[in-house]
Amino acid sequence: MTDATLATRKPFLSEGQRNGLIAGGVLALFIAALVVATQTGTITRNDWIYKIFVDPFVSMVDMPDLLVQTVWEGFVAGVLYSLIALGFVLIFKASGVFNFAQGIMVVFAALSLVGFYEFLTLTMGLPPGFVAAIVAMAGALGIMFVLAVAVERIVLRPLVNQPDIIMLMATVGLTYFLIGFGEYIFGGSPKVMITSQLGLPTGSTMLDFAGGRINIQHLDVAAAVIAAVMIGVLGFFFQYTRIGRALRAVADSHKAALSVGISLNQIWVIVWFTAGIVALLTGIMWGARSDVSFALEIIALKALPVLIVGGFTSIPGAIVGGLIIGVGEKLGEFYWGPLLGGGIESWLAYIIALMFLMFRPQGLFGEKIIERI
Amino acid sequence: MFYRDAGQYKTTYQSDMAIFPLRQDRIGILVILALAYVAVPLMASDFILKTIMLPFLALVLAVVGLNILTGYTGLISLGTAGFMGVGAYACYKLTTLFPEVNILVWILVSGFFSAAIGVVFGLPSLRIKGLYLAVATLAAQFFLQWAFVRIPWLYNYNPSGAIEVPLRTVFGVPVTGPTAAIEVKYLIALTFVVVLTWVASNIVHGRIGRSWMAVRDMDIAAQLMGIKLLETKLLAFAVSSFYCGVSGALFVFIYLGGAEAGTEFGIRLSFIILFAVIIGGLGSMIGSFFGAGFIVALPTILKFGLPAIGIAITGAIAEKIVVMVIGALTIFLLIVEPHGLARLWQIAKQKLRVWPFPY
Amino acid sequence: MPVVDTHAEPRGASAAQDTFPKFLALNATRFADRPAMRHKDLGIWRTWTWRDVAVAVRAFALGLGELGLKRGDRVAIVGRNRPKLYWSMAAIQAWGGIPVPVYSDSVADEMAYVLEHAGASMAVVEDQEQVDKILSVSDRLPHLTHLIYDEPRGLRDYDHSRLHAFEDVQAMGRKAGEDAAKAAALEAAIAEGKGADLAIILYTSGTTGRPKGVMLSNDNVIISARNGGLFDHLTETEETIAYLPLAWVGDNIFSYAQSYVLGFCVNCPESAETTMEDRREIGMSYAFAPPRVYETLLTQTMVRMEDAGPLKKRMFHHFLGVARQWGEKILNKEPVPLTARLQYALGEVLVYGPLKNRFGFTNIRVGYTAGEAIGPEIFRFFRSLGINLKQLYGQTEASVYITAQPDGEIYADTVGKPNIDVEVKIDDNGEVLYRSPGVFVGYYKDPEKTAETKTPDGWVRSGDAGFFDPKTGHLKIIDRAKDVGKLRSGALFAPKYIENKLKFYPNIKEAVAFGQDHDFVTCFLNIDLTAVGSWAERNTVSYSSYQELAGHPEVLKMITAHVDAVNRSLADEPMMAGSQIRRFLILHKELDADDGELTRTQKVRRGFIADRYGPLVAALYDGSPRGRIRTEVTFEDGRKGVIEGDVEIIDMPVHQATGTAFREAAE
Amino acid sequence: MRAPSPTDIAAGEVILAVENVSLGFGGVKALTDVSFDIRKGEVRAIIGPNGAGKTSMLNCINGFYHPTEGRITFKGKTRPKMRPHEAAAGGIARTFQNVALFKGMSTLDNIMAGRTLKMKRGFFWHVLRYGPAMDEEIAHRRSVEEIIDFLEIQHIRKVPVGKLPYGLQKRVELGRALAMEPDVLLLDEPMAGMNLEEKEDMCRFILDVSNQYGTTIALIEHDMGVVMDLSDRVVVLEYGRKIADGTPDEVKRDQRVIDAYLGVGH
Repeated sequence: MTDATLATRKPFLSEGQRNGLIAGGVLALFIAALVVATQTGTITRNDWIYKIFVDPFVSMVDMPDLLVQTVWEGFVAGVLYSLIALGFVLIFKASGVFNFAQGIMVVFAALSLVGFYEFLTLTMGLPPGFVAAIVAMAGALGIMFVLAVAVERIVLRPLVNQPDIIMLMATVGLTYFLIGFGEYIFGGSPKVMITSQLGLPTGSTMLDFAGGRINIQHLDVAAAVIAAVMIGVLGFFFQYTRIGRALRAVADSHKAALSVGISLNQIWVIVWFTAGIVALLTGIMWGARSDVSFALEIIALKALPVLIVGGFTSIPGAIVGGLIIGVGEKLGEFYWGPLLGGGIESWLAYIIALMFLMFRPQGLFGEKIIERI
Repeated sequence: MFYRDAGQYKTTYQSDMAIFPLRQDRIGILVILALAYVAVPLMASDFILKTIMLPFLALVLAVVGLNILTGYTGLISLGTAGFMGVGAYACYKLTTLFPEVNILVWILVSGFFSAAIGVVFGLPSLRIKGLYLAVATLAAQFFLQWAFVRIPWLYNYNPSGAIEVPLRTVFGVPVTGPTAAIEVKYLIALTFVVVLTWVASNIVHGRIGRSWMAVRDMDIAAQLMGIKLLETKLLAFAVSSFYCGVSGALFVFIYLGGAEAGTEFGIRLSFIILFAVIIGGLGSMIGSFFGAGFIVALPTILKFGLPAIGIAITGAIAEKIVVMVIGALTIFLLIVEPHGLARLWQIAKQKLRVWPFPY
Repeated sequence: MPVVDTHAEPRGASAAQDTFPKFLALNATRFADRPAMRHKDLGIWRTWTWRDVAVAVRAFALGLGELGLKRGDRVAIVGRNRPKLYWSMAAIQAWGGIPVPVYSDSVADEMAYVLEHAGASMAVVEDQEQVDKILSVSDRLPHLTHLIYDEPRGLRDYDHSRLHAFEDVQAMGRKAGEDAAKAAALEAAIAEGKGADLAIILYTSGTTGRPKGVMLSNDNVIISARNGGLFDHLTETEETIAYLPLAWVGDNIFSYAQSYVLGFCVNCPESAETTMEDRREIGMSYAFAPPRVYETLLTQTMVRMEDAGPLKKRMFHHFLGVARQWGEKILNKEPVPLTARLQYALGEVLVYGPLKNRFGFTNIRVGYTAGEAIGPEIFRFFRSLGINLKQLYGQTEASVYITAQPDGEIYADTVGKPNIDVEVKIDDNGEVLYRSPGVFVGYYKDPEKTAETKTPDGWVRSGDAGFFDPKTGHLKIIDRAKDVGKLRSGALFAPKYIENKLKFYPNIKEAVAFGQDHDFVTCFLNIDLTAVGSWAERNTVSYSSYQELAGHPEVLKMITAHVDAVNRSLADEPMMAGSQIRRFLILHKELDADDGELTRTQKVRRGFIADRYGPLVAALYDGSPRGRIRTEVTFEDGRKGVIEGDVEIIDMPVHQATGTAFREAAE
Repeated sequence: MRAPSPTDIAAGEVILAVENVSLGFGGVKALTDVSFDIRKGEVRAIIGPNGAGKTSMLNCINGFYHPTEGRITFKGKTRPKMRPHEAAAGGIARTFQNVALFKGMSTLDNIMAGRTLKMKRGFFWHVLRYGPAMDEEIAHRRSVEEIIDFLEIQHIRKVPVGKLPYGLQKRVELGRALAMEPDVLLLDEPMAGMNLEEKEDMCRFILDVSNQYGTTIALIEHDMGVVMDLSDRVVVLEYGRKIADGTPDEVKRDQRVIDAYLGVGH
C-alpha cells in the first residue's frame, strides 16, 4: 500500500478526542518535567517558572483553609454572575436578542427597590421595616413590568428581523438610556441596600477548617439558596407550564410558537419581565454585598464571559459558566494576581472565556454550529 | 436634482473606477476640503475648535478603523478603546524615549504598535464569529485597560499615574503640549484624517477591500475564491487597530493633552465608537464621518444648546440627560434607518439623481 | 426660406470630396484627433479618432480586396449599431462596392429575399445569430462568397473556409498594405469613385409587398447630408447616439453620412438594454427618433410620476403647466413676461433640467422626430421643456430630407418647409411631389416601379396626401394618398388621421381604422401594456396576460372614454365630423411585426390586418355584440402557436358637429 | 457543435477521479463508496433524487468536506485534507444551489472578487491605489468585462447583487466562477428556480463556456431534458450510492435509473 491510502483509513479517534488526548499528554509531561526540575534544583524559588507553575500550588496545599475560603468567595461571586447570565440567556433564547442591558437592569432594579423604599418611608410616612420593604419590592416589580412592556413596544417590535448587531446596539442604547434615566431619578450617589428590612440574614460565621478558619457570610449562603430556588422555579416553569413550553417552542422556531397560539409580542413581554425579576433578585443580593450604584455596571459585564463559557442558549451553561468564572478568577487573583501587580480580576474572566472558546466555539453547553452550504 | 450626470461618460477604466465618478461629487469634496483647511481655522471660535472639531478629528479615525473591521469585514469588536490606548501610550513612550524625533512621525508609528496588538487579539476571530467574537474582544479591552494602570513603565512611573503630553515642535512651531496653538493642532489632526481616510478608501476600493467584504457577506464563497480567511481577518484587525492607534495618539496628544491611566480608554469609549459606526453606517467611509460627528456634536449641542433655547439645566443634570438622550436617540435612529446615516445620505443622493422621478 | 448660404461648404471640404472614402481621408487630416466614433464596449467608451477610423477602414478595405471585392459588388451589412459595421460601409465604398444594410431583426426568410435580390457577394454581420440565419438560407444565395463577422463568440468551431473574423480580414488587409501595388490599387479605386456612383442600396420595408431596394448615389447622400447640416448649423462638435436600425435611411444619413461630411462623433450603445443609460452618459447634442421613442419616454415619465409623493407630483404638474404655457414661447424667443420667465427658470432647476438629464437630453441642440406624425401633446411636452424638438418629413427615396421645421417656426401639426435645394409641389389629387439633389437613382432591378414613382423630369411621388398651410407656409401631411378614402356617404375618411388621434392617448398603443366604402368608421385598438399595466398595478387589478387585461371591463370603460373624446374632437372639425368612430373593439393580441401585422418600422399594415381579422371586421359592421377569432402567431423564439379570442364590440354615440365649426366652414 | 466528440472524451485525459469515496456525518452516511471520473473538456452531469448526496459530492471535491473513506485525485494529485481555498488555487471553481453571492457588493465587484487569486499586488500598493495596484486592477477589470459581455449582464454591472432577480443572480454567480479561469467548474443546480427562457439562456452559456474556454464542467441538475442536452456523460446517485454511469442515452435506458426516478419499489 502506498502512503496515499494511509490517510483514507478510518481514524481511530475523532478529532476532538485526539486533541484532548494530545493536550492531556503534553500537560502530564509538563508537570512531570516541573517536578523533576524542582527536585533536582534546576528551577529555584526565584525563577518565574517556579513562581507561576509551582509556588501557587504549593501554597494551596500548605494552606487549605485559604484555598477553601477563596473557592467559597469565588463560588458566591459565580452564583451572582450566573444569575445575570441567566437573564441574558432567557432573553436570547426567546427572542434572539443579545440583551446587553441585562447588567444595567440589575442595577436599575436594585435602585428602584431602594428608591421606592425611601419614598415610602420618608415621604409617605410608612414605618420602616418588612412591610415597607415588601411594598417597595412590589413597586420595583411593577417598574420591571413596565420596562418589559416598554421595551417590547418601543424597541423590539419596530426592530424585529433586524440583524443581530442592530439588536445588540439597540440594547446598548437601552443601557445608556437606563443609566441616564436612573441617575436622573435616583441621583448619582451610592445607596445602601435594604438587606435586613427584607428579612435577609446578615452577619457571619467562622468555621474551623484544617487548622485555619473560614469566614462564611450568612448573606452569601442565603444568596446561594435563593439562586438555587430561583433556578428550580424557572426550571419548573419552563418544563411544566403552558407558557414555559411556549417559550421553549419560540426558542426552537418562531412559527411553532405561533401555532401554539401565543403571540410573539406577549412572549417577549413575559420573557423580559422574567428577566426583570431575575435582575431584581440579583440586584438585591449584589446590593447587599456592596453599595447600590451604577459602578456595578462593570461587574455586570462579567456576565459576558460567563455566557461565552456556558453558551448563549443554555441555562445550565449559565450556571456552570458562572461558577467556573467566579471560582477561576478568585483563584487567579489570589494566587497569581500578585505576580502581575494585582487587579487581574478585571480581565482574567475574559481570558478564561477565550481559552474555552478556542476549544469549543459554541460554548460548553451550546449546540454545535453546523454550517450549511 | 443637482446630480446631472448626462454627458459624464468614462473612456478609461481608471476614471470609471474612481472613488468619486461624478463631477459634482468631486467638486463637493474639493469645496469641503477648502472649507476645512481655510474657512474653519479662520472663522471658527476656539470653543468650536476645542470642543467639537478636535475630538471629532481624533475620534473619526477610530470610527473609520472600527468600520473597517465591523462594517467591511463583519467582525464586531468591543475593544476599540483598548487599541486606541495602545496608540496613545506607545506615542507617549516613543516621544519621551526619543524626544528628538518628529512627533508627527511617532503619532503615525504608534499605529503600528496598536496594529500588532490588534493582530494578537484578532487571532480568535478565525474560530469565533458574531456576538461571541464581540464578547471575546472585551478581553482585549479589559486586559489593555488593566495594563495601562498596572504597568507604571508605560506612564514613566509618574506618581499621578497620568501621562502629560510634552511640548513638541515641528519646524519651531509648537504642535503638542499646552503652548501649542489650537489652530495648529487642528490643522495637524485634519491632515492626519484627510491622508488616512484617503488611504482607507484606497484600500477598501481594491482587492483587499473586496476580500474583506467577501468574508463579511459569505465567508464560505470567499474561501472558494481562494481568499484565506485567517489572513484576511487578521489584516482587517491590523489595519483597523492601526487606525484606532493613531486615533488614540491624536486623542491624547492633540485633544486631551494628557490622560489618566486607564480612565479615558474605558469600555464606554469602545461603545461610543461602535455607536458611531452603526449610526453612521456600516461599511461606509462617509458614514464614519457622519457617525463621529454625531457622537461628538450631540453632547455639546445638548449641553450648550438646551440652555441656549431656554431650557435651563445644570451641568450635572445635563450629563445625565445627555446619556439618556444618546441612548434614546440611538434606539430611534436604529428604528428609523438600521443602515445608518450613510444610507440616508445615499438614498437622498439617489433621489436627487433620479429627480423628479421617485425611483 | 431660411437665410443660409446654400453654397457654404463645411470646413475644409470642397467639391473634390464626392465620395465617403474621400471624406474619410479629409477627416483624417482636418479632424485627425477629434473623436469620430465611440462604442461602449467592455464597460467603457472606447473612442476612435478620425485618424484611427481611417486606419481601421483602410485595413479592412484592403482585406476585402484580398477577398476579391470589386467595383459594383453589393455587400450586405447585418447587425446592430456597431463601429465595425459602419466602418465596413466606408471600406466597401472605397472599392466602389455598394453596402446593403439589412434589418438585423428580420427573420431568415426576409433576409434571404434581400440578399438574393441584391445579389450580395459578401456579407458583414454582427454575430453568431446573424451568421446562423444566413447559413440557414445559403442554398438560396449562390452569389454569396464570403461572410465576415464582428463578434467571434460561439463561432470558433464553424467551418471557416468562407467565414472570416473582422479582425482577420483587417490583418489580411494590413499584410496586403505592405505590398505597394495593392495599396496603390486601393488608392486608385478611391480616386476613381465619383459622386454619381451608387453609394448605398436601402431596402424599404414597404407597407405592402416585398421590400424595394432604393439606390442612392454618393451625390444624393452627400449633398442631402450637407444641406441638412447647413439647415441646422451642425458642426463637428455634435454628439449623436446610433441606435436605430442600420437599414433605415435616417440612420444612414444621421449616423453615417452626416458624421463623415461634418466630422461629428457617433456613439454606439453597449446593448439594447443599456441604450437609455448610454444616451444619458453621452449627453448627445443632435438626436433623431421616430415618434414612438418620444412617446415611450413620455409614457414612462408619466407612469413613474404616478408613484411619486403627492407633494412632488403637485410640483411636477405645476411646473409642467408653467412649461406648457410659456416653454415653447421662450424656446421660440417670443416676448414673455418677466414673472413667467422667473417661474420657468425655477421650473428649469426643479423639473425640466433634471428631466432632460434623465432623458439624456441635457445638451441637445437639435432633435428631430420623423417617420410618422407625432402626437401634438408629446411634441409640445418635449418642446416646452426647452428641448429643440422639430418635425421633419422625409423618405428613403429623398435621402431623408423633404421638409423640416426651421428653428423658431415650430408647429405641432406641420412638417415644416422644404429643405435647402428641395422643391415641393402638390398635384391635383393632393399628393405631395418633390424634386431635390437627394432624389434616388431608382429602385434596384425594378425600372417599372421606378417609373411609377419618379417622373422623367425628376419629380418623385411621395405617396402622401398633404397641403401647404396658408398661414405658416408649412407642409401638412394628412395620410398616405392611397389611404385617404371616402365613406359610402361620401364623407372624407383619413384612417391614419383618426388612428393618430387615438394613439395620442398613452393607454392606446395601436389603432387600425376601417371605413373605406362602408357606412361608418370602426376600429381595432391595442392597449399599451406599460401604461395600462401600471394602472392595473395601482388599482390592484390582477391579470395574467395581455388578453385578460384587454378584456377587463374597467379597461374597456377607460378606452371607451378615450374613443368618445376622439369623436368629440372629430366633431369639431368640419371635414372630419362625418368619420366619427361608431364601433370599436380591443384586439385580443398585440399587433406584431413578427406576424406581419406591423412593418419593421412598426407601422400598421392595414390591408393585411383587415384580411387576417376578416371575421372581426365583419362583426364590426354586422352589428353583433361580440366577435370571435383564431389567429396564428409567431413567438419570439420562432415557434408558432394559435391565439384564440372572443372580444367585445362597443357601440359609440355620435356627436353633433358643432355649429361654430359649420359656420367657419361656411365662410 | 461542441468541441470534443464523445469518442474524444472516452479517450480523454482524466482530470478528476473520485475513488471509493464515502462520507458520514455522525451516524448518517451521505455517500457510500462512490467512484467516477471527470475527463478533460467534458460536461459531466451528476443526477439523482433529492438527498442522493449530489451536493455532498461537490463539497468533497472542493474541500468543504473531507471524505471519511476513499480518495479524490485532481490533476494527478491526491490531497486528503485539501481546504477550499487550496481547491480554488488548484483550479476548481464552484457555484451553489442557493446562490452564495456577496450580497452587499455590485455585480462587477462580485466578479472581480473571483479574480482575487490572480491578483498579486501587495498591501503597500493598495495603500496608494494609483500606480501598480491600479494597473493590475484595470487589467483584471478588462477580463471581468469580457465575462460580463459574455454573460450579457452589462445592464446590471453596477447594481448590488442583492437587488437582482434570482435568474440574474445565478448568472452573476456563474460569472464569478468563470473569473477564476478554472480547470474544473462545478455547478450545483445552475437552473434551479428559473423560468424557461432563463433556462435556455443558462444552457447556452454553459455550452459556450465549454466550447469557448474548454472548461471541464461538472453539474448537478434536476431537469432531465437539460441534462440530456448538455452533458457528455452522466453519473446517477441514489441514497449516496452510484447506480449508473454513462452517456445520457445509456443512463436513460438503465432500469435502476428509471426505477429511481419513477419511484418503483419505494
